[in-house]
Amino acid sequence: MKARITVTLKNGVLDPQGKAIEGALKSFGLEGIDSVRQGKVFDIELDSNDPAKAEELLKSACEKLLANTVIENYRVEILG
Amino acid sequence: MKARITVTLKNGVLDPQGKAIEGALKSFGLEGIDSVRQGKVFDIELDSNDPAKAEELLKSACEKLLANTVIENYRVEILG
Amino acid sequence: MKNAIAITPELVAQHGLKPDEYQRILKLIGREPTLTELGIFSAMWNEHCSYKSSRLHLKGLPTKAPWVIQGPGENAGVIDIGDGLACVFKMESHNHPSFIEPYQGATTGVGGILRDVFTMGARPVACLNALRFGSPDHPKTRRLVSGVVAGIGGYGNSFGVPTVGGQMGFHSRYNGNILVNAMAVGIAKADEIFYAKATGIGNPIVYLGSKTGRDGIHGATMASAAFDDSAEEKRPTVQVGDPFAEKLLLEACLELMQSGSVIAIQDMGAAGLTSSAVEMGAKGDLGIELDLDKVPCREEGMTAYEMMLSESQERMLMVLHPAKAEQAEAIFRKWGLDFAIIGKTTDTLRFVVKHHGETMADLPIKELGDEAPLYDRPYVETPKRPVLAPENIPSPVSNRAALLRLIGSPDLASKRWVWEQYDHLILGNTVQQPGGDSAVIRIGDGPRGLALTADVTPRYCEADPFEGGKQAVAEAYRNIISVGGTPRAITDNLNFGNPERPEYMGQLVYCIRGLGEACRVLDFPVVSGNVSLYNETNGRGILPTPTIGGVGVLDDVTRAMTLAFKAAHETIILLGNTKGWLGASTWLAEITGREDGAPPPVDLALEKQTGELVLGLIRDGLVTAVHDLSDGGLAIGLAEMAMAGKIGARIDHLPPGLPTHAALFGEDQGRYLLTVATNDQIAEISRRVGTSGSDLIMHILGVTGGDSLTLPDEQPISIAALETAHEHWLPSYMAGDA
Amino acid sequence: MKSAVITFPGSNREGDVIRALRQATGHDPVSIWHQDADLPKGTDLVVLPGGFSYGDYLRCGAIAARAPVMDAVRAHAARGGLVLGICNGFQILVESGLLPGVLMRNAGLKFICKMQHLKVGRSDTAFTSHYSTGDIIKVAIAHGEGNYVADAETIARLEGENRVAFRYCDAQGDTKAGNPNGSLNDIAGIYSEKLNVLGMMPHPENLIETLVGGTDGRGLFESLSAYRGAA
Ligand SMILES: Nc1ncnc2c1ncn2[C@@H]1O[C@H](COP(=O)(O)OP(=O)(O)O)[C@@H](O)[C@H]1O
Ligand SMILES: [Mg+2]
Repeated sequence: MKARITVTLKNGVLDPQGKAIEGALKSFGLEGIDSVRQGKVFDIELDSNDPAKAEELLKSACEKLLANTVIENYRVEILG
Repeated sequence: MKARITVTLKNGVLDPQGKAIEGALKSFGLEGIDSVRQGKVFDIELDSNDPAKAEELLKSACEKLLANTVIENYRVEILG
Repeated sequence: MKNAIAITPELVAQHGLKPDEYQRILKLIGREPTLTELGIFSAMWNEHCSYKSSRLHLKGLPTKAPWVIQGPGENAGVIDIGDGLACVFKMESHNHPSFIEPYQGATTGVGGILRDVFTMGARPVACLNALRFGSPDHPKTRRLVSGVVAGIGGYGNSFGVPTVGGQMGFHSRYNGNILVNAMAVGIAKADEIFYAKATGIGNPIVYLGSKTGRDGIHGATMASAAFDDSAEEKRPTVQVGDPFAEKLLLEACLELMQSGSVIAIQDMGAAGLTSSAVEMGAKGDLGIELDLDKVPCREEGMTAYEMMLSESQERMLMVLHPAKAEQAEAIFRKWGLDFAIIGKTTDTLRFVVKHHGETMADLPIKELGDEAPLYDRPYVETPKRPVLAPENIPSPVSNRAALLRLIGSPDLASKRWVWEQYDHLILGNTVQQPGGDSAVIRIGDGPRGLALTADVTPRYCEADPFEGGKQAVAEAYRNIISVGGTPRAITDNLNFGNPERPEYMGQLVYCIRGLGEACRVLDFPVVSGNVSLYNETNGRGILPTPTIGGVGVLDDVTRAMTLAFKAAHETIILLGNTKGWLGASTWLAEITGREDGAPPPVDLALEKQTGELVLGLIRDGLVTAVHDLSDGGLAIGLAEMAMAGKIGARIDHLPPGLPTHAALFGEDQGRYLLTVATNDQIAEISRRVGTSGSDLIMHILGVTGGDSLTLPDEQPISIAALETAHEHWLPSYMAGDA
Repeated sequence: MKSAVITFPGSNREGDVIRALRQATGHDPVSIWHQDADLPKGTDLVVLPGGFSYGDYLRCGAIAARAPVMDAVRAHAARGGLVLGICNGFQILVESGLLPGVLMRNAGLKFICKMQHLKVGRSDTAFTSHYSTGDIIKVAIAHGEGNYVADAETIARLEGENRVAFRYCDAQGDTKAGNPNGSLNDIAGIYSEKLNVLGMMPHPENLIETLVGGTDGRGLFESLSAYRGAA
């Protein structure tokens, strides 16, 4: 089973990385880019066959480790 | 218009961070983890209303900067 | 001006203002404040900005000396260090944010203190940090240590300033409230210091740096969010640091200052635009008018309230010479930073804030600061503890075992795991890296240098706030002396519990008295500082922790002294009086599990005589190594010198008349270990001690040599075994194995 | 020996390398701003200093590698001019394609600053003539992403062409034991094919004085100072 976790910054939280990338893209003359926000993905391969259980465990992994829930949101997708 | 770019490490490229997270997840009792690979997402807002043009623009952003194509793959999704 | 929102008692309370404080506001302005005004008052009158609980007592601290250029009251303290140069430094806490989000809390703490230093025109040359965590076995501790250390490194390393020293300790009283105190040190020309005081009427007020977002608008936001339908999810109250932006801000500010266009400058720290603008105006007896439409914003639809209270990082406010505004803007554009003229100075002594053509605030500028509440809060003195007689505390283990245990205990174990994550070498001037008594950095190409240290022993402060306060200053003094520096001035970071509880207020009051007393006697004034109150865990205050950041000057860094044993066959001398003081000692806590007893007293007059004598010995080349004694006493001091030099020692004599363990592990104050190469030099030292006219005594303990440390009547302990014990604990704890 | 040091936004060890070059050559290198399009005429050596260019956001060195001045650096290298990239400079060289491979997060996932021993790979280059092959020198490291990774083919080529400039080792010269960051083959620095471009993670510029840690880094700058053009 595969799963993907996507962790993104909450709205309104400063994203220095996104800001620097945005600036760089603009300076390369790539017109039409308004804003960039950077996040993380984790692609996970699992042995398990129980999607519900896997999802629950991955959520707890997000809470404990993968996401900094003070400033980040996360999403768990079981890709089957 | 909004778009999301996902940049992931190519197969076979060593991912120290992914490895570390893998170890940590195992220690949370998440059984049957085969592997974790970490990647990046960029959430981008664009001026344009032309999905084809936007996609082209973003592909060139990936080639020029956002992905290191020696070790990374990228995917562009136009979210509308 | 119209009040769109009724100011209810709930709203007042949510802004942290007491009913009588609100009455004071009503009296001051003669009408109900607008929401924006209420926010401004809450920011200016909170504990952090107004020092309302501590101000009265801080007045007692000595702040003057012939070398002090600027004492407390500006962004940082400034002292003259000779050669036309000044040292600018300050320490500040970021305790609560670091507990909520350790990485970002620590980074923004470091960023804030660096800004305080370069706002004054100084280029930062070093950082230090003093950290207090909960008990190692508390489930949160490991994650907090790892996040805080990574955050401090993450900011300083990228900004490009070496982090050269600090302190780190553990105690269950910090379980729910860790301490993160960061200190920054900079160098400027003594006659080119910049201040916050605005001058001239009609001069432009310029906003520089990063854009303003809704960062760190604390509990108050929740209150205001209800009135703002654009408010989205519950906003996080932590800010994110951007060391890259700050590095650019530093370079741009220093370039701008060089260009001669800056009249006044103030960084936007706590209470952001509000406190920076009010301070610039109030100090210069001028009014300030701001047009918030001009403020560069990161988010859409920000209200005046939000802009005035935002704590977005990496921002500055300046008053510029109008003729030079264009040149200034060019410098900022070059560094890719925002630059906007957002207001002007006026002759009205009013603080006026406009937004969308409406006046959102119109307040008397001087009174915002001057009329802030001032409390003489009730306090009680901590009851005196009995002095423990060493004879009554037998040792349950051998001294050899005790030494190995102590040297590997959380508080005394090597902090290499921490400082190896800090770039302590950048700038190429780190003469003594972390691991010694003080860090030593060279200034420019030398020969002048600085000795830097951060110290406090919270368990002494808990046992006796007055003596503990004295001791914190004395230890900083001693650490500077030990490397051959002349102690010059301190910055203090007073971390205490809830001042509304008389016992914690008493700790604050007596610690401050102790600090003041020590500063006076040691001629070691306070030039900057910070107070952090309401630090508590489960309703119980933290250990009282007045962290002292000490700065000393070395005329010639090539003559700096280190603690490492230098060669075999050198004589080891203990200077200072030993009574075997076990009360409140590390030995007592680690080996017997007791934390009672009165702490060791500090004889300040003797401290000064001893310090001056040691400085003379270093200056005259009579000693080869110097180390002051602190936690763990004589045995730990010897072990540290042996490990640093990879040379052993044999100790044959201890101060007489004491149980051996008390002589070895007692924490009597004012003591140094010295090594001496020749008999003539020993005779000269003995002569100087004899004629010092005080009660100072010295003991010849033994000689250096071999590859182990041998204590009286004990099997030798190999240096390798000491090192293993010393270096093992922290890395294995962090790896989750301990 | 005419040298130029490039400053990118976020560079922070440019002062350290300028000092090292000044001490070795007796004069100051020229400072170049990242937006400059050209290098001064007659430049022999271009240095990309350490730091966190653009905050090291995205990937270390990625944004700086695309700065205007990098075209001039590429042209300079193509002409056989000397290029030295230290730490972030190495990361920029790799991102700009002037050197192969990538620098990933340290295996321990932590920033490491400490004294570090290196083994000198060869002493017949413009950068190392003042060392002997196999010398063990002590310099500093200070990086979070110095874990050198390349595909097997690239590594084989680097090794086959003797292009590993420095390897991490311990005080006794044991490379495996001294590897601080997980780099493949304990690689601390590599040369370009023509040996005129050197990228290295460690900081020789911080080891030029007895007072501040030691002088083992001086050899590199003295080698460069003695360099008199491609023979
Ligand atoms: N958080 C830290 N950051 C940097 N250096 C630290 C830190 N904690 C401890 N150190 C370093 O470890 C050494 C020992 O610290 P400490 O035991 O507090 O010394 P002392 O007893 O001389 O005050 C000092 O050189 C100090 O600078
Ligand atoms: Mg000491």
